[in-house]
Amino acid sequence: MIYWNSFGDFLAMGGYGLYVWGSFGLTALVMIIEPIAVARQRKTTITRLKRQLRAESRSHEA
Amino acid sequence: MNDRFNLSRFSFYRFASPAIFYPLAGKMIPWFIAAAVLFGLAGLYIGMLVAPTDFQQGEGYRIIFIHVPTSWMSMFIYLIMAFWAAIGLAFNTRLSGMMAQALAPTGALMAFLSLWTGALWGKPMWGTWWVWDARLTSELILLFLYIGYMALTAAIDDARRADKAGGILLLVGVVNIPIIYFSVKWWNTLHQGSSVNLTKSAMAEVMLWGMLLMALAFWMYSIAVALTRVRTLILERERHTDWVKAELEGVSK
Amino acid sequence: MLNIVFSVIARDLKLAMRRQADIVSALFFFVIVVSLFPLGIGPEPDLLRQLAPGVLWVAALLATMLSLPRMFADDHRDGTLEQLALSPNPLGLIVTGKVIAHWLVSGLPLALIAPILGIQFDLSGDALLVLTGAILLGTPALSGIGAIGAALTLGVRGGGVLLSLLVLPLYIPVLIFGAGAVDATVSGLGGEGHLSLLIAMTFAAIGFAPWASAAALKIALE
Amino acid sequence: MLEADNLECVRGERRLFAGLGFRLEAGELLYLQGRNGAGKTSLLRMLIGLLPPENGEIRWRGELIDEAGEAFRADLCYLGHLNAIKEDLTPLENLLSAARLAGLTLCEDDAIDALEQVGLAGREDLACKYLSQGQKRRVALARLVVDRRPLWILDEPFVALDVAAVDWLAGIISGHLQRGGMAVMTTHQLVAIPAGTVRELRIG
Repeated sequence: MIYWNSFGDFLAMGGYGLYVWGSFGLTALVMIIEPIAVARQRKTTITRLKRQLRAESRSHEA
Repeated sequence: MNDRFNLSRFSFYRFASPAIFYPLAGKMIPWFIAAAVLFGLAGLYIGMLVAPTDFQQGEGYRIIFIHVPTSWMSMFIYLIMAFWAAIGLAFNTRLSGMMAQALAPTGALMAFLSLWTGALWGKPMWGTWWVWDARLTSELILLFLYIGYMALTAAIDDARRADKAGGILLLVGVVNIPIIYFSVKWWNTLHQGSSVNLTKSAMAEVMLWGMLLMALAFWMYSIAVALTRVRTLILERERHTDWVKAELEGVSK
Repeated sequence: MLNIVFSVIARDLKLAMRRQADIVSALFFFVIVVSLFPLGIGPEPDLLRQLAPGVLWVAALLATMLSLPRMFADDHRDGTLEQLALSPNPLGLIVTGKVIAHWLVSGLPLALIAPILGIQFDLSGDALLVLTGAILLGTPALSGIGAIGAALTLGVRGGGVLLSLLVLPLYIPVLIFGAGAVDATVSGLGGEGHLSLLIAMTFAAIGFAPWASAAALKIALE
Repeated sequence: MLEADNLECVRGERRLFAGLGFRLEAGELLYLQGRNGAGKTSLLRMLIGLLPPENGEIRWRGELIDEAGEAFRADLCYLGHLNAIKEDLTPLENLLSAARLAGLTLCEDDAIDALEQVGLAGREDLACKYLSQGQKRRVALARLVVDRRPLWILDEPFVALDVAAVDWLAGIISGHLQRGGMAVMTTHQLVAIPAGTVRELRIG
């Protein structure tokens, strides 16, 4: 079922290792970084909005 | 302040209302992530481990398992953004502009990945990182269009004006993409014989499956990321509504 | 209906004539950029002949870009744009007039001076003729597409740079067919096909762009 | 004839006003009052159709102004706080080209008359960049002298005018009202308009 004979063959990609893994590696990197960035942005936005909300309600009470 | 939501009784507007969409999107995101991982693993398994080598291109062809899905996504996402732009300009729904803005960075990344993988594929196949091939050139211009859209919406402070201006730009871009594609293609065939065609070799069924699964994985990934982004945008823009205030207090617990 | 187009053209031309320095400096920019290329590339006539169409066209794009930011900005600043938007005539027609006026003071002079610059690049008589024709037929599309960009970036910070970012990718088809027409003539293939495509694009741009620009202007006026 | 109903205005973060409405008949003048930033100019921009209201509707002769479109704009004369004159053109050229773009017929003699009325006699052929602020404002106001459209919307028309000019402008406006025109305007100084029904609306 599996096409490759050994792990070394798999890594070498028939001599195209640099190109194949360069493509997959960068794509994987992007697909890790982008979700992290999006999640972090969400978190910072929520904290900022909460702080604003608290400041607003305090100024209303005052 | 949120009495304007109650005005909309039609289901389309109801769906387009941020207050209803926000929790719905929140519930859907985990499923899209799971689907993306599942399809991705299956696609990688088939594409990287099971699929045989291509007799013309050797193992280097395996780049298409990323290159083709990212190219598709970069174009699809632009079309979807243009669709939301048209909806937003026609019906003045607030959610559509946010949708377009949430999709743009992912679309730009897809265009970038498509170019990157195209270059890495072209080097061993054509012996050069870059050729002024019609597809690569149009993809580059598509990346410029994405960057232009993001720069324009970022430069306009008022969110609603940014949505509308961005929407017009998207529609103008969508009209132009086919023109650009065909002009580049024509120019290219006049300058040099069209180079290697990616899909020339009849693709083995197993390769096709690998590619389709990968494309599905990229779809699900893009949806999940864009939905997360749109949820953040909704909170930001609707921060004065009561439901967002309640939502924020709920998060703090 | 056409009256309003002519009135706008007349007004913009009159204004441009009071500020001839702007027209002249854009033209001069075109001349200088084109003249710099042989200095950078070297004087071989064969090479220059090959590069001429592309160089002249890219310089024409950049020279057109120079005057774009001011297309609506002046009217916006002094409040005239509001009055234009409140005119009982469709804003799209008014913008059509402004686009035509913009072409008359930016594209037309470029086309008139291009053959002289073509001689610097050792172009043949035929090629010079096609070059002039191509710039004449293609630059209206540049003014039209540029109007969309100018309207979208109106009143936006960093508008000038943003404008080039938005507009230059959309200029690519015009560049390809404009330079292609001259290229084809130089290599003896005949540029008629390119020229007719340029005409088609110009008509499409003049027909479509003013309405997109009008929509963008209304957003800027909100 | 001009009706506004339940208007709401949101600018950026803030809601400037809501539930605002009025009705204006022929020969009536509406004074908009309110502190700075209350949304007077925003309301005017809504009335001329440049700023879509967050909520509510505006009707002209019973028709929504968006739908009336060109018919509404043909009845409308707007004078903003910007003069809308071209510095490079002379007062006469400015007046004539403004009229032409607004779709009005104005002959040169009438235009010269109007400029004379606003006290710019002898300066018809001097580029506007050489005029003082007050004189530039007068060039803009000269449009009102020849304007016969029924709805005038004026943003701070009395600013930068001397006492004599204020009286003169008040006369022009009352003439407009007497002819059955309508006017909506914002102002900081309350100027008595001799004719017509004057109503006031306070915002914010």
